Order: sequence, then structure tokens, then C-alpha cells
Amino acid sequence: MSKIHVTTKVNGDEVEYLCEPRETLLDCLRDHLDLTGAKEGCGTGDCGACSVTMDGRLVCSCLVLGAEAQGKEIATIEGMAEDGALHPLQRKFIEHAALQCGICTPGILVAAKSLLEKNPDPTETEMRYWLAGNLCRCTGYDKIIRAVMDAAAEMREAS
Amino acid sequence: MQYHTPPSFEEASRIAASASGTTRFLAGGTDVLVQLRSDLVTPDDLIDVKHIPGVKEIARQEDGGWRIGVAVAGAEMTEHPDLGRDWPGIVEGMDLIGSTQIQGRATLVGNLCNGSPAADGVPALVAAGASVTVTGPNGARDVAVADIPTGPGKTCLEKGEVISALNIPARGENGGDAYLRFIPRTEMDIAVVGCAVNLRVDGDTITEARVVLGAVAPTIRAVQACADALIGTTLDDAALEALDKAARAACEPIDDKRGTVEFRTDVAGVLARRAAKIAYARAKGEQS
Amino acid sequence: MVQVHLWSGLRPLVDGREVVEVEGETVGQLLDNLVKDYPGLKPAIDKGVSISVDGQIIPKSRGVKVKDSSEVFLLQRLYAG
Amino acid sequence: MALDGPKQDFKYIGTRPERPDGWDKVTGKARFGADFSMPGMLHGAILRSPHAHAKIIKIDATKALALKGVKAVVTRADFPEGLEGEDWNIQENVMAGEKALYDGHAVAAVAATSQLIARDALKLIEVEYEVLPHVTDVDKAMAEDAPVIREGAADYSVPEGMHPNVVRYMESGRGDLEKGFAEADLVIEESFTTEAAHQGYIEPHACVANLGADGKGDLWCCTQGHWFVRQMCTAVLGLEATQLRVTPSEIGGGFGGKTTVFIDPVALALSRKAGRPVKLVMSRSEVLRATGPTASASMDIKMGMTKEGKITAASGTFRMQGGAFPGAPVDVTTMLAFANYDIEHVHHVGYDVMTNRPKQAAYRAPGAPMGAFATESVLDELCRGLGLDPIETRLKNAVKEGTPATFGPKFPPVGLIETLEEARAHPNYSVKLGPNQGRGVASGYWMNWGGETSASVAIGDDGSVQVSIGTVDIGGSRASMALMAAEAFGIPYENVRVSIADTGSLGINEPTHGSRATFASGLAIIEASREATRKLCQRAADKWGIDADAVTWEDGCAKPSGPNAGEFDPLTIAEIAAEMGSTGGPISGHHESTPDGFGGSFGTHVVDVEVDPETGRTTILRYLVVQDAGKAIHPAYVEGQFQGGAVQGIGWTLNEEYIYGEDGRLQNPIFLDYRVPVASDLPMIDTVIVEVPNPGHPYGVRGVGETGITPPLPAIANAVRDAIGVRMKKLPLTPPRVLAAIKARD
Repeated sequence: MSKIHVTTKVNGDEVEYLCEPRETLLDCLRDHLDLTGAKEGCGTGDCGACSVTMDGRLVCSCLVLGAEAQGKEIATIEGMAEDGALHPLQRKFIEHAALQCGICTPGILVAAKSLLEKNPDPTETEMRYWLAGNLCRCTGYDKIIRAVMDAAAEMREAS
Repeated sequence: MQYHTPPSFEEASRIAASASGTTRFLAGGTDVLVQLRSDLVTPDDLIDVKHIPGVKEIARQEDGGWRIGVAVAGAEMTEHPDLGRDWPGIVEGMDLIGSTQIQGRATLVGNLCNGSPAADGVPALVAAGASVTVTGPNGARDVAVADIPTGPGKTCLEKGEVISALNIPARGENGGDAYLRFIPRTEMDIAVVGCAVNLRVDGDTITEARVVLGAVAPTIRAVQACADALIGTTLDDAALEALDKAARAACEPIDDKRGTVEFRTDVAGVLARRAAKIAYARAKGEQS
Repeated sequence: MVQVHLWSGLRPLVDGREVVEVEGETVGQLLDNLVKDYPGLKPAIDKGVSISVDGQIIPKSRGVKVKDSSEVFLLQRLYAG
Repeated sequence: MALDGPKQDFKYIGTRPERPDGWDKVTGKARFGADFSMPGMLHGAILRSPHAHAKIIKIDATKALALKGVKAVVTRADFPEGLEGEDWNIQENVMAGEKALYDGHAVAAVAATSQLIARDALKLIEVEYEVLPHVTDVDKAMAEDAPVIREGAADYSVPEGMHPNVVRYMESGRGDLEKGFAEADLVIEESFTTEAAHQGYIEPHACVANLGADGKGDLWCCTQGHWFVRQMCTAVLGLEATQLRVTPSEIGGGFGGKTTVFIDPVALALSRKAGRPVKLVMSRSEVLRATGPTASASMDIKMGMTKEGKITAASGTFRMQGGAFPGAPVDVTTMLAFANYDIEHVHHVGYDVMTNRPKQAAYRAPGAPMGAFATESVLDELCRGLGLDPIETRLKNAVKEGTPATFGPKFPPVGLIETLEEARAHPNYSVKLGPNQGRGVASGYWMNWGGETSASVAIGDDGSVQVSIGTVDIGGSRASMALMAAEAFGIPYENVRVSIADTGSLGINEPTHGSRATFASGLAIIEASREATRKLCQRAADKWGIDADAVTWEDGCAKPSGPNAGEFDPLTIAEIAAEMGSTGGPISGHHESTPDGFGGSFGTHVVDVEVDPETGRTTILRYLVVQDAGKAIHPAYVEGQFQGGAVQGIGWTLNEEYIYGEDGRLQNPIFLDYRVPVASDLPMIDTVIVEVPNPGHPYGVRGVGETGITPPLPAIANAVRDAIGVRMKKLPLTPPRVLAAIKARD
């Protein structure tokens, strides 16, 4: 079984890896690039813990082949804080206690960021539906939704 | 597993035709990768069609119809400024599949090729009278979407055949469509029942109608008796009652982990009524 | 003597008694003396029981002090969740 | 064990600072179970039985071992023989012996140079099975003709003549039921069932094992309790306890399900055989098929009430299956079923029954929600039948300090009445409802836990404080621990660091379970801090040349205790710490105990629902949790526990269930069909924290983690009853069931 050589951009850095055709983008991020921020909660696209963006589009990295990343731009949780400063969403998640165990947090942050880029002023309902593919078993979502709303408000004010 | 990225459908078809083992086409991958991951299907050849020119395009045709590339993701359909104005039911059917993340990848054609009677994307396509272009070893042919699935997990596509485009007819005047499905949660489930309604009105009177049910039979089912219940009416209570009855009568569901025969039959009638009301309002321009 | 209340499933093991009396100044001594004085209770106590002393549930601390006037119940062995 | 009366005035306790691990958790840096790797590491995979019950005739791994990259295969033959009791149960569960006992039961495992090769190798292992008849339903498993899962598994308690699948029997109660029911104006008797629900943590079990042929090893894993892991793994593998060091990773949820082991001993066995580290990570379907969901239950409840609303008598029979092993939490179910109320005549009977399902594991308040569902549903029917308000009626019967509990002893101070009063006063309780809407109320209890606990504090040379605890942080507890240490030392929260020690660095600690971490580790930290401040005072006394008794510790400083002690400027913790080396050496404090003063926590929930009369789907409109926290150390995380518990309860009530086919196989082993609540299913979850101090904790803390999942099942069922006029007695309240009930009504 020959491996595939992939050149792609992750969080702005050009990277290369060799992958088996069967390996997912999530496998490649975690095992070949040591980016373990995206998590595998289900492997079937049902939990969202592996959320990343590919060419700006929110996807489950468990449902993308590593080989498909060729020539793409991938953004993961590891690229969300810039220059040592947390993204407003990250800050608000800590402030609002919007995480308990924290395993779903990277995926939810990536998904929430993608929402606010598309819609800076979402309603609570829009937020809940946008995040419906990100399971959280600890919080009951209440504080997550509050944190996203608060971050959105702060970002609107800042812009 | 061999991973292929052919530059054309002809080449994709050739690879598939000459393959000796299991072949799968990869567009959105939201079904193929799940099967791969769970060791249900490990293709010997996986043919990624996303490198073929035009597969990500949504194009209005000269006759007012639409041609949708096979790798267009659900989110791209939802975001399109005009498609949803013509065919809101088709767009909302696709939009109901999976999460935001799934929408970033999943395709209508993939949903169709999966052959599931519960596919959310398909009933509205059938109701719209959509067709697909199939490229195979003997060239291209057009096939009605309704004819593609032949049973749970099965399609009429022959070895070496690949769907190369989706064609949606022109909306025309005074038409409206809608799709509703029932799931236990608000998101993330497979349809227990689905129903698409596409109709046209003249004033208040329905002149054309198609009603298509999902997840209540081995394949997605267009129900003429439901259409007959609507045509010539103003969607009054009697018409809705007749529609409900016809929808129930058309059901041949199974009992499974997602629902019972009784439940699916009852809810098919409920959704038919609800979807018809939405489609009717849309046809009359009262609702977007 | 300390009065120890038994759950009803244990009563057939001690001729139907609801309460038995044993000597003991600690939970451990009570348990040891229960086994000695009422051998019928041995399988239950060997399998594990909890005890309550004046309303406080003691899953396993043998050293907790008991007075003759203490309210003592034997309880099913409890587990955390 | 009351140390001294709970403290009342606090400087740091009750504030909401940022959690110490927040930054790591929001940037993806935090390392969870599957995020570890080691040089030379192999990847493991486990072959699982496709049969619910089958004799294993032969396992042939020849072809698997011949696959390039495969380094080891283990089966039960690689584990020691002769284990007994729960050790044997665990060993049998992690690797099947003579029989596969449920769909998903491990039968062999492979270690290979990659995950893909390991998975490919599994397909090459040939297992010959003789399929046996199976049973997965608790009532069917007790029937005379049920297949026997294991002869001789029953303990002393089971009366003669019962089916061998009944492995424990319990009976408790007091008073005279006949008399009690005779005093009632209304007696209601109903039967209920609940299905097994999974803890549903988002992180699948994962570990990296490194075990040498010399019996020494290391294990990194996601667990609620690494000393439990050590005990279980060493017992199952025949190792000496302290030869295995277990280091917990960050843990991605547990809810009780990570208090035991499933893959860790297998990874260790593979590592020992291959002579290399081995990583094992479960897939989601493995988690659902082969780790512990909670038990399912079948229950008969009878309760009587006077027209004034006084409960006169109650009895319940609880039949629970916990899979192919003894251990369904029926003892807790029976104990807590009626525990909210002062009832003179009460009787409980419980059966622990084996079936061909995975070995149940603890799940948040294990055993309590099922019983509460049944009893609080009947109570609601009594209120309806007599035209009584559900909160007033509960207030009339609620237990308080001194009430004899239905399980025997008198209650210490508890807060049920306070939660009911707060619920009654909350605006949610008076919102006007529309058509097809209904309101439900229910209360619930969890008795909490102490458990073996050991903690240390050490003063840094700049006066900051290092806290080492043995209870893993599953929901933000490091923040609470740091707050308690800050309070005890009188130093800023930011000056306290909390780390979770591995098994080689601290005495034994029970897991983060039983709602014990903040109570027990907190208590140990406060006591350890007090020991350290005594030493700090001693250093100051030595410096000032006065007696240590004449020095007090206040606001992070040693001070003379009064004018008679002499005139000295206070010495700060930093000043004393700076001279530690030359004044007697490092300063630390330590505390270890098995504290018993855990006070139970009561909660009352109020929920409004709307039921679609045409589809039977239930929507949660608003939800209120009121619960007694004793003292909320970090209120935001207390609210989080309330909200999370409520939502897990909502899932269990509405959609979550284990669905077994006729073939005994689990039909829904992925999150697509094992339907946990998603964000769009829910409203905000309103909370009220009640604080009735627990006299058994220096700051009054009660555990809060578990109670919150107990009231939702009946509260929602009661709300649905209110909305549709039909009592639902079978969980979950799936739309097909609710619609069928509505149709039967009409």
C-alpha cells in the first residue's frame, strides 16, 4: 500500500505529510502533525469534536480524507489564539465557565467562530442550530450559548 | 485502497468500469467515510470526483432550470442567492441532512446514490421532477431522480456509471414546494418520515401537484393519490383530509429502532398536510 | 449494649428480629460482635454493609465511635457513583 | 466527622474566578486520553463478539500474526487464572473466557505498528463460536425458561427457588403497610420501566500502556480514578500494586462510566507481550457496545395518601438488570426510592438480575433516577387524584433534620424544604401555560460520598502554594480546590496551583465519583493547609522568639495573637517561605482520611413542556433546577453541574435508550441513533443554588454532581402527563410511544 504525499496549509503554515489513503484528515492532524486539539468523539460526524475549517468551510475532520487536504487551507483550534492573545470566544468560554471536561470545547470554539464570521449577530436559536452538530455532555449547553452570545456582542462592539 | 482523482467523468467512469473490486465515488464523503471508518465498506478503489471541472457549480440553465454540480455541498446550496427562491423545498430538504459540519461536505447526489429510503435530499427532487445525467462506458444518459433508487442501499446505476450532474427543471409561475421530515430530536437524526410537496396554483386552485413520501417504503415514493387529493382544490379541510388519508394509504413502512409502522403511517399523513400548506402558501407568494 | 437496626432482608437470618443488641464502642467492634453473636449475619457482613450512626452514613470507617444511646442502622453496602 | 462548625464568612469562596486549566482547554493544548504517545509505541485493537451469548470454541490468530506489522495477539489465555469475586468479574468483562456474554464482549486483541494494521489484523482472527440462547430484558431474564447466564453467581441474599439469573435480593422497610394503606383516601398502584442509558461522555476510553516482563509498568489513561485503575489492572494481571504507576490524563467526561476499566488491562497485556508501549483507543461503537451503560429497571409502586396530602404508606418492587454480571445498583434504587418523604409504613424489594448485556457501570446518582421516576410519577398521580398542588404536597411530606429516613436512620440537616420553597417562589412556577403544554415537578436526592482521600500542600519559595490532590478534575474542580486553599491560607486564588498527582506521588484516593471531590479533597486540602499554616506560624514564632501558641494565621500572614504575645510586624507567607531552607526546611501540609460527614443533597426541578398532539414529540419549553449545595465554592461550576445533570436527565427521559434486536445485538451503537440532547433541543436551564450548610465539612460543602439527574425523569413525565392527560410509564418518552398514548386516550 503506497502512501500519498500531501502538501497543505494548516493555521497558515505550509505542512507536508505522508498518509495512507484510508487515513482521515483528523488522523493526519493528530498522528502526523501532532495537532491533537481536534478530538475524535465518534468518527461518524455525529459529535463535532473534530471540527476544523477547510478553505473556510466548517467540516468534521473525521469525514475528510487526509489525501483530500492537498492544496487546501485548514484551520484548527491551535490557530485560534493569535500572537499569544485568546480569541474573544476563547476568553468568554473561560469567563462563563462554558466548559466542564473540555473535550468538546475545541470543536465548539471552531464551530462558533465559523458562525460569527458568517453571522455576527445570530439569535439564540440560530446559534443552537448551528452548534447542533457539536455534542456537549457536561454543560447542558446553557453556558456555552451564553458565552457565544457574549463574545458575539463584544466582537460586534469592537468592529 | 487506491485513491483516484480523475480529471473528467469519462476518466472516472473508465476507472470504475475497469475496477475488479469494490468501487465508491467520493464527493462529500459523509456516507463513504462513515462506512470506511466502521469497516462496513472498504473500497478497493475510491474515486474522488471533486477534481473534475464544474462539479462545484450551481448554474441556471437557459430554460430557467438549474444544473447542480455533483460535489456542491448543502451549505453552498443554502447560501445560493436564487436557487432557494425557486426551489425552497429542495434546498430545505438538503439543509436538513446532518449538522453544519455535514452541510459543509454532503451533496445531494451523494444522498441520492446512498439509496436510503430516508434520504432527506431526495423527496423534493422527485417532487420537482428532477433528473440526473449519468456518464458511463457507453456515454451519457439522463435518468429521472425517481428511477435511481431501486431499494434500500441500491440504485439502478450499472458498473462504471457515475452521476455527472443534477438537473432541476424551471420553476415556472405560481409554483411552490416544501419538504418536512420528522425526527425525534430537532437535528442530527435520520428521517423517521419525510414528505415533499410541489404544486402549482391558478389563483387559489391547485392545478398541478406532486407528493413524495420518504422512509415509509423500501424506496422514496411519489404518491399519485395524494396529488389527486390536491389537484382542483383550494387546499380546504376536505382536501387536507383526503391528502392525509391518501398519504397513510401509501405507506408500507417497517418497524425499526427509529419508528413503528403505526407511527410512520400516522405521521406521513400529518407531514403531508403540513408540507402542503407551506407549498401552497409559497405557490401563492404568501411565504418564502 | 448498642441497639442495631437491621434491614428487613436480614431479619430471617436472626430469627426475625428487627433489632439486635451487641457490645461495641466503635463501628468495627459492632460489626465484629455482630458476626460473633449472630453468625447468621456473617455472609451479609462479609459481603459488605454500610452502617449509620446517629444519621451519618459510614460506608467503611471502623473507627467511628458509637455510644450505647446511638441510633445505629445496618444498611446495604453502598457505592459511590 | 465535623471538624468544627462550618465557616460562614468567606473572602474567596463563592466567587467565580477563571479556572486554572482554562487556557489549556480553550487552545487545544490540554492532553486527553488519546493525546498521549510514546517512542516505539504500537497501536492496539480489540476483537469483539458479534453474539449476545456464545461459547468460544476456538480462537486462531495464526493469520493475524502473519500480517506484516502485527506484534502481539492476546486472549484470555494471557491473563492469570484463579481470580475471585469482583476481580474475576472485571477480568471476565475485559476479556471473555469460556463464553462471550454480550454483543461487543472482547474476545482477543492485537498490537501492531499502526491503527489500520491492527484493525486489519482483527479481521484475520478466526473465532469459532457456538451460539447460545440469550436474554436482554430484565423481566424475561427472571422467567423460568430464561437462558442461564452463569450458574452460581447468586449471593447469600437470594431466596431459594429463584432463577439463577437473580443474583442479589434485598428487602427493607418498616411499619405496617396494610395499616398505612387503610389510612389513605387514595391508593395508586402502577408499574414502570426505564431503559439503560449510557453516560455518553464525548471522549472514548483511551490509554497508553508500558509494561515490562519484570512486572513494572506505567499507564496513562483517561479515568475518574487512577488508584482504582491501578487496583483493578494489577489484580486482573497478577501484578503488585505499586509496581504499576498510573497517571491520569485530562478526562473528557465520565459521569461514573470511567470509574472502572475496560481496555487498560488489555493494553497492559499487549504491551507486556510485545515488549513495547501500546496505545488503545475505543471507537464510539465500542464505547456504546462494551462499556457500562446504567441498568434498566422494571418497577411496581404502590402509594397511599390522605385527602390532606399526607403519604400514609409506600411500597415498591424494583427489578434491575446490570448486564452479564452482578452489580445493578438496586440497593441504592431501593434505598432512595421514597427517601424524599417522611413515611411511616414503607417497604422495598429489589432484585439484581443478569442478562446478556454489557456490565453496567455507575452513571450519575447510580440507581436513583429510575426509582425516582416511578415513585415521583405515582406521587404526581396522587396529587392529581386528590386535587392537590404538587409542591405543597411535597412540602407536607418532605424530610428534614431528624426525620427518620425510609431507609432507617434520622436525617442530618438537609435542604429539601428549602428547594421546594425556592421552586414555588420562582417565576417559572407561575408562567401561564398554553394548549398542549404541561408543567411537571419532582424532587430527588443523592446521599453523596466521602471515600479514601489524600492531599498535600507545599509552599513554594515565593510563597505561592502547590496543592496536590488525587481526585481528577472532570468538571472544573481545580478551581474549587484552589479557592478552598486560597481561603484556608488567606492568599489570592491566583497564587495557588493545583495538580493531580499520579499513583506514585500520593496516597490512595478514590475516584472523582459519588459527588465527593469538592467535599472530600476540599476537606483534605483545608486540613492540609491548616497543618501548613501551623508550621508557618511556628517559623514566625521561632523568628520572634515567642511561643507558637502566641501566633495566629490571618490573611496570608503570621501575626502575634494579641498584645501579650509581643509587638511584631506580621510576616507574610512569602517572607516566611523565602527563608524556609534556613529555618527548618521545606514547609508542607498533608491530610488523609475517609471522611464520613458527607451531607446529602436534595433538588427540586420544575419543567414545562409542549407536546405536538399529532406527532407525539415533546419540546422542553423551560426548565428550572433548584438544589442544595451546602456551600457553593465556585457557583458557576455548581450551576454547571445542575444544568448538565438536568440535560442528561432530559436525554434519558425523551430519547436515549439501548435498543436490542431479536438477535441480542445492540441496534444503535453510534451517536446518530443513541440520541443525546443537542443544543437546539434545549432552552436555557435556569438554576437556583440553595445553601443549607453541611456540618460535616469545614466550609459546609455538599456534593452537587449527582442529584441533578434524579428529578428530571419524573419531572418531565409529570409535565407530559399534564400536557396530554395520560400517564407515561415507560421511558424513554419517544414520539411513537407518546403518540400511541394520545391516540389511545382519544
